[in-house]
Amino acid sequence: MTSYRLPNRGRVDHRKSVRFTFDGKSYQGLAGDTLASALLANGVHLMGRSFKYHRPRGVVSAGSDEPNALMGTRRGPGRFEPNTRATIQELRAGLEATSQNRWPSLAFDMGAINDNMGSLFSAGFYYKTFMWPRSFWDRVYEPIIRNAAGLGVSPTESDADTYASRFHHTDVLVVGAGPAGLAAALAAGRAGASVMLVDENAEPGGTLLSEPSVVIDGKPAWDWLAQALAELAGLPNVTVMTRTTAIGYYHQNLVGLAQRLTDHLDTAPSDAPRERMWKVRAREVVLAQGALEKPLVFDGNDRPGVMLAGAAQTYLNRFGVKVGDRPAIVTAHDSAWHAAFDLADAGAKPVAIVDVRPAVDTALTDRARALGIEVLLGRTVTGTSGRLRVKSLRVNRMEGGKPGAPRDIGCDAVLMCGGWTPCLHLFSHTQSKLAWDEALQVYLPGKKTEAVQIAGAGRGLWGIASTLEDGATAGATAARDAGHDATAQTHTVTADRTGSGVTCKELPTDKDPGKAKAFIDFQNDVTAKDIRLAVREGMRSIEHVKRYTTNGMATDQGKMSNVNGLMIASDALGKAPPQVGLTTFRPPYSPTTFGTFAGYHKDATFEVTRRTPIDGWAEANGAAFEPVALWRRAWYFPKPGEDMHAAVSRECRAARASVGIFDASTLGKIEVTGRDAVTFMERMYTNPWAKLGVGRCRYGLLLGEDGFIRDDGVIGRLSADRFHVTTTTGGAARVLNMMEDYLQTEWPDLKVWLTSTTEQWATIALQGPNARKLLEPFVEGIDISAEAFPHMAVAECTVAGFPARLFRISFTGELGFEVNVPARHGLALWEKLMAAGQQYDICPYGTETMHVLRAEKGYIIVGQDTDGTLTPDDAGLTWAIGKAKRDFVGKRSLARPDMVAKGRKQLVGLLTDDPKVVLQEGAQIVADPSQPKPMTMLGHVTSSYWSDALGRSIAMAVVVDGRDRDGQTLHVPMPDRTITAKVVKSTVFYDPENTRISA
Amino acid sequence: MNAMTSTLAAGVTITELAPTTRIALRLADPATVPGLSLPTEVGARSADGSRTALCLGPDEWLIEAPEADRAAVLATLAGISAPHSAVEVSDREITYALEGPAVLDLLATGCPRDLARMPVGSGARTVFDTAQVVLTRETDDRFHLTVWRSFASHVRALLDLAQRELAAGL
Amino acid sequence: MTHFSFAQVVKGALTGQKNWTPQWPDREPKAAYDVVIVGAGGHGLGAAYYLAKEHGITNVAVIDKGWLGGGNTGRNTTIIRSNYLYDESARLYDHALDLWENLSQDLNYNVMFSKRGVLMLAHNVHDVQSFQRHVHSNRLNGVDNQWLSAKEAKLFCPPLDINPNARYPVMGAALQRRAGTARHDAVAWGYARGAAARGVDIIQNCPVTAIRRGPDGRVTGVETAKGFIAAKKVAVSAAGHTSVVMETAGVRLPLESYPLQALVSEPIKPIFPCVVMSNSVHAYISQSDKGELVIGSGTDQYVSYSQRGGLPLIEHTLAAICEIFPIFRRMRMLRKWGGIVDVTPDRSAILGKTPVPGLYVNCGWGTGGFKATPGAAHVLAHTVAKDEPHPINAPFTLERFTTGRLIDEAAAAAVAH
Amino acid sequence: MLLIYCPYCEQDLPELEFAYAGEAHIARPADPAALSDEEWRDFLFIRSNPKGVHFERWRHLNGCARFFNAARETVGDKFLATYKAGEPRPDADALLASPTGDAK
Ligand SMILES: Cc1cc2nc3c(=O)[nH]c(=O)nc-3n(C[C@H](O)[C@H](O)[C@H](O)COP(=O)(O)OP(=O)(O)OC[C@H]3O[C@@H](n4cnc5c(N)ncnc54)[C@H](O)[C@@H]3O)c2cc1C
Ligand SMILES: NC(=O)c1ccc[n+]([C@@H]2O[C@H](COP(=O)([O-])OP(=O)(O)OC[C@H]3O[C@@H](n4cnc5c(N)ncnc54)[C@H](O)[C@@H]3O)[C@@H](O)[C@H]2O)c1
Ligand SMILES: Cc1cc2nc3c(=O)[nH]c(=O)nc-3n(C[C@H](O)[C@H](O)[C@H](O)COP(=O)(O)O)c2cc1C
Ligand SMILES: [Zn+2]
Repeated sequence: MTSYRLPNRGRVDHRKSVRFTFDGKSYQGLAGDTLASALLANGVHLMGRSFKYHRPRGVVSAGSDEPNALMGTRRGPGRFEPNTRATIQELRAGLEATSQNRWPSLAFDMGAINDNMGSLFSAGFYYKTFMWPRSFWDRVYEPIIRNAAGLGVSPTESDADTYASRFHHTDVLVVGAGPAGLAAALAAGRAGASVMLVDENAEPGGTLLSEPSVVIDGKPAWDWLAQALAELAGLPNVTVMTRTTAIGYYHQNLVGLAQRLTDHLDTAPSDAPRERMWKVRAREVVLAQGALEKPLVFDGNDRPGVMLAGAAQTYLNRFGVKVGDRPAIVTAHDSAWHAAFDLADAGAKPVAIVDVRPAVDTALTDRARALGIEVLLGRTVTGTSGRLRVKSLRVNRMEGGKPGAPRDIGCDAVLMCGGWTPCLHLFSHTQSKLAWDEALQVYLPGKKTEAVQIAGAGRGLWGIASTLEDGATAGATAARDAGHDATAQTHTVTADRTGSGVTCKELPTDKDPGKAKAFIDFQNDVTAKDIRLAVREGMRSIEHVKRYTTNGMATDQGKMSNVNGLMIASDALGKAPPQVGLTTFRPPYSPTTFGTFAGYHKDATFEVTRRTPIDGWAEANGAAFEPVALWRRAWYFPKPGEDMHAAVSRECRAARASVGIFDASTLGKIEVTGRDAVTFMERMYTNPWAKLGVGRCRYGLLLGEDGFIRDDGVIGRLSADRFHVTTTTGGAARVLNMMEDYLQTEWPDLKVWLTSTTEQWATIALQGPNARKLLEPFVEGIDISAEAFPHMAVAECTVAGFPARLFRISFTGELGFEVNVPARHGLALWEKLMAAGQQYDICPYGTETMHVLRAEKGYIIVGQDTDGTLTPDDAGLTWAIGKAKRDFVGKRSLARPDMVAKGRKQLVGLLTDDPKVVLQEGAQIVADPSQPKPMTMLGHVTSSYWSDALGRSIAMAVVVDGRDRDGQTLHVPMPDRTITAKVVKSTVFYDPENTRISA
Repeated sequence: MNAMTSTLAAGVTITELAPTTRIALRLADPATVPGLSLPTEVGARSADGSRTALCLGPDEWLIEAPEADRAAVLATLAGISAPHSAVEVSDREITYALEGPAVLDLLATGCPRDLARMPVGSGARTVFDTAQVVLTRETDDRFHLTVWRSFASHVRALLDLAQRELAAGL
Repeated sequence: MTHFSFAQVVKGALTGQKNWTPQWPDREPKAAYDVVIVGAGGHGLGAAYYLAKEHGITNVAVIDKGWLGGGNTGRNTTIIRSNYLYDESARLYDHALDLWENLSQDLNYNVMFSKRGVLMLAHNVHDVQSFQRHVHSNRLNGVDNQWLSAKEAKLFCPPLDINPNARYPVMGAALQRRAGTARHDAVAWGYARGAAARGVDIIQNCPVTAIRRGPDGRVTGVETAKGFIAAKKVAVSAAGHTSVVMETAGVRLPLESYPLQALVSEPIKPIFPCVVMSNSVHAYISQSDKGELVIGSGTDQYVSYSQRGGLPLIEHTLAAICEIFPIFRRMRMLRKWGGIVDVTPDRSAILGKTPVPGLYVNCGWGTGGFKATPGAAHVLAHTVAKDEPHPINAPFTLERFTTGRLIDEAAAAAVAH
Repeated sequence: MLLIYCPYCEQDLPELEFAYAGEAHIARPADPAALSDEEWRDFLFIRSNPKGVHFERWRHLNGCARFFNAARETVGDKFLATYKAGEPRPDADALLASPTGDAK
């Protein structure tokens, strides 16, 4: 195969060749190539197939706006990704690339049959059909539509790479390292501002990389560039990052940057992340994103070999690749003329420059003629030929506003330029306004909402001189606004290429416009006639046009198609472009890997897993764990061969028979201290607190202001002005926040403070008839006999030599203690108690056993037996409300009409007629199981267990007017059978006299 | 051509510090406390010998002292006559010392604050990843990070990841 | 209106697509209407359609401040399901689901309702209890929903990671097979076309600036950018902006508006067969008929009318997606956007009469009202036509916030202990 | 991610340190029992939800832990002012008119 590489040209390393494969075939490129430039150097233009019509497509651009040259890329297991833009992907040794959306091969694709039926698949066709017969939609049509969808194929393995993220703060962030961005960074950097300069490309320079002939400050462009970069590198306050895309511009100058770290490397260092997300907060932002070149819209503008003129210039000057030997140029802007000249200088033979304008600068025409290039002004283009590569161009003279006779011009590439669009994507993310410039026929930045400057081609400037000056001014202004004394430097530029152009809709044609395939959105196969059809069908908003045709919705997000779509839509609508408007730009500027957003949040560090001080012991002793809020808690401790049921039964028996030990450290703890602590507690909780003696505990119930139960827990009074409040595990943070809210904003006069002590204490519960016997020898400083330390007592003392807060409380119905010791001693205490407990056959139990034991006693679990719709009365907790209290949080809501009405669901016990049957939690309860659906449901089972102690199943349920139904038989219809059960008013199934607890 | 000029440099050491005495002190008016100089600006820290008081909020200080001084500190605080709250939280949290030239980069992997602007000798409550932490700047390139015990292993795992990433040099 | 059919599509192909006419005419407002509907989202347009079709009321205008369907109808992740817990919700959403099933034929517009199934993942014991409660309640309410083990869930959705050691292991899932997705824009367009064909005026780019009331308190019409438009009845269905519009009629609502974000990936060949929701991990994902992964994110924490949203939420959402579907980590995000959702204190809609005679409201759908579109529109039309609620929307009153009879699906899925 | 000026810390700090806490200046009635059901509903649920200047509460949760108030414009999400709890509500029109628009 002939090589299109030009020796000694470009910035690639001609001595370092790199092997890669495309569709299994091996090729050679050079270090510094992109996948696209390397393929072009090998004469390969056909790089992809379009989305809908499967048309053969070649590369169009040299940047992130590429719609066609999308490929699957792979480097070993776990490292495949679809839709990689060949124009951005740098070559690396061994890179494997595969073409997409074709079968069986890129050159011969069965899907291309769609192309012949293209006129059936016009915009919006699927809304109009596939509706009959009705049943065919699910079984036939939709599966076909879905199968046709998509470009590349999904990865199928877990990603082998890691991702990183970083916050950063800077005075000035400059996006884009073209001449404007470089000048801005120099101005701000020299002033001493901290500067971050980023560019999406592999190297900084922007347009300068494609324009080596310009002379800046007396130096050839590339020498000037090297010098500018060296100066920036020498400034400690300046950071330059390449391969870094500013993806989104968020509130108050927060800019997200996606930095690609390893995809270009032959081998990545171990531990190096593949990509990093930077979250940069800048005082000032300078956007120097440049301008995007527009294609021209004409029949056959999508054949492989037809590409943007600026891209061809980039391939030539930056990569040393000639995109063709006999290119034809079609343009509406001066810039493409220079591309032609550069190609001619490099030895190509441009066959013609076709300009839609009737007249252009004579300097251009003179030069063209001098180079032997035919000049055709005031022409239109009406077609191309060639199946997998363009062969000729059909050009017509315009006569009286109409295309005249056609002429075919043979060529091996077509370089088109429809003018340039200032790149204002990031600016638009800030909800800043764009303003239509009538003279330039482009959108320019309008009213801004952030501390931002736009510089260079992004502001419609053309020519390196004006761009440099503009950049320097923007950089200096930004530095000054960030508090630095800055002045804009000046630059002198010679051999500058200034120019201008016109903005077009689709080019006039002499063919049936209904048949022409003049593409606007290449990837999504949107043509000019699709836009016109959408308008004909009443899509009068550009947003409707976009959604009806999918114009601009492809992976380039309209970088190439938005403005052409707008021009055609505005023509069809008979409105001026600014009356039609652009669709909204949204992040990310270029498609960005999910992993980059996820950053470190993966696997073990996906989210915090909170562990108690005793967690390690539980793990070593075979515990099964369950996640509860952010914690992991020991669920049960299976012995070899035991399932959950067997383990839980054994644990329950042990606690009831002798003594069980339980890690309760996750319970929330809040220390409420200060002169007005009692007043505060009175206002927060439903219960009365004033008369609670020091050294005593009480069950506390907390409501939301809407009257529904939010949390509960045992609260101990340590002294007149100090309470040890416990909360549910999941509720701890919420309750503390709620308390702080009331304290700080409603009652700032109260002298009370709240301190979270959840993690200060490890909490170990000992429950069972032998609990005191086990604990007593360890306790110093107090007498824990039944008389001296009764149920609901609390005291500070020493346990096993550790300072402790000892509670006599029970969530099991057994004699019980909860020992709080400073967290660092939790494990030691646990181990001592375990050792000493051997004589009582001590048994560690987990949350499941805790749940069974408490259910036997009818104690509720907030969040399981209550669900955010239950009042204290619904839950049978009226006793917990201080009758004499004038007010507490939620009290007023309890008096609302529907809170006191009949028909509320109340918590009751439920005993199945067959004691062996354990109801399913969540099962629904009805009075009449034979009624038709929808059935009238009375409530549901909230807690249900096999009770070893009772030798039968037990359950709690919320049931409409449940307490009035004491003794009633109700039904629980399951898919396979209906279970009957009796309501018992009391939920206390075990030891209702509380003899065990007060032992 | 790879223009990646940045202040990144490898090398941060992460050390878990031995327990100290920590008290969460709350009171309305710091002037009412004899024997303790309490700074009034949020983030400021004062030192009395081996005891330090870091102002975390307008009415909140974190008092730190060596283990051996625990009783003495508690006694001092018990002597405050104005309404106040002193709660020991020595065991609530774990402190890591992070030290090295790249310490700011290390912290920037999880902390959204501009820590370059944090003066040596001051501190703040902030976040690292999703965990609330207290950071103090001990020297230019040494920070102490204090985090609730159950969050510590998560924070530590992230710090270790970041440390390896810094060492990889990209 | 051109009747849509395969024959017409063929005709279009043969005639250079000359046979098509506007799907709805662009109208200037008349001086007066029997009914003005504020908000041309799916709900408002649908209500106009059903007013015309089922109640014979055709002197109707639907007025939108922007382009029709440009609100949340045009920016949602299109999850459609009806497996709600409470009877009131189940009736409403199942009514909608019944209408979804025949909507394309009814409208002669293919809205691509796709019954691909919605899988809701349980990640802890509490989720399991909660979803079982839903499954049982749904079954007795005649609403399709079933419980799957983790293995069964994986069979249904192969990309799912069911590694039991994951931070959020999949402990099972609730599957509604009848549930799925639809082509959101087509819903707005189909209703607009159907309503317009029956005489309804659709007026775009015309913000309603105030609701006017007569001396007797009754509505008299709306003030708009195009002048006053008289109306005997006014229905406000303006989603995130409802409270702003209603305030002008002196009606204050229990609503707060938040930005909610969503995103799509680059398009890929079909790999994801259903919809997956994980409330515990905050991940909502399906694959569109065009091939993108459509992913729902969360609401920002603060009240806002900017259709933007912050970066941290997207980071969290994509971390969650990658955690459950590690194969997608190398996929790329193509675009993210925001919508403004109006949220009530009990997370259920307000749909019915207001204290102002002749004024009706449909709002408070929060993050989940797309699925209700046909159902809500249908009963709203009934309410407006008859000046009394349909039995299905009767519980969704404004009064419930006074009396305490909330319909709180979120509270019912209470947080773990 | 917003940047929020904490009136207690006297610094601009990242949103990740803060928790939003709903509309400001809705004082809990001194005697709820004296309120009608409608008045109580208004306190519980009715919010102004303006498209414009919103007075709202934030808590510097991962910082000084204080609740404070803010005036924020809800279309552009720009803070116009933040002020300590208990301080009077500033005048919205004056804030909007202020030249910088981001007075602390
Ligand atoms: C990101 C995102 C994801 C979602 N995902 C889902 C999902 O998966 N499933 C689901 O069921 N729901 C989802 N929802 C919610 C769903 O989109 C909405 O509940 C639903 O679409 C609301 O429809 P609507 O017709 O009421 O409102 P909209 O479509 O918002 O219509 C309201 C219309 O009122 C107009 N309007 C407002 N003010 C005025 C005025 N003053 N004058 C005139 N016109 C006015 C607006 O311009 C708008 O067009 C999601 C929402 C968002 C934002
Ligand atoms: N072929 C031509 O003749 C031609 C074409 C274009 C520009 N120009 C000239 O060059 C000047 C342009 O200079 P300039 O500095 O304004 O633009 P530029 O195009 O030289 O530089 C813009 C840089 O910004 C980068 N960029 C864009 N978006 C980015 C993002 N989101 N994140 C990171 N990087 C991003 C691009 O990769 C590019 O390197 C014009 O004034 C014009 O005279 C000439
Ligand atoms: C289900 C769904 C799928 C979408 N698919 C795409 C897509 O493939 N490409 C695209 O650019 N946008 C897609 N969008 C996003 C829209 O382009 C747009 O962002 C969204 O409708 C919000 O409008 P706005 O961004 O113009 O404000 C999709 C939106 C939805 C709701
Ligand atoms: Zn603060």
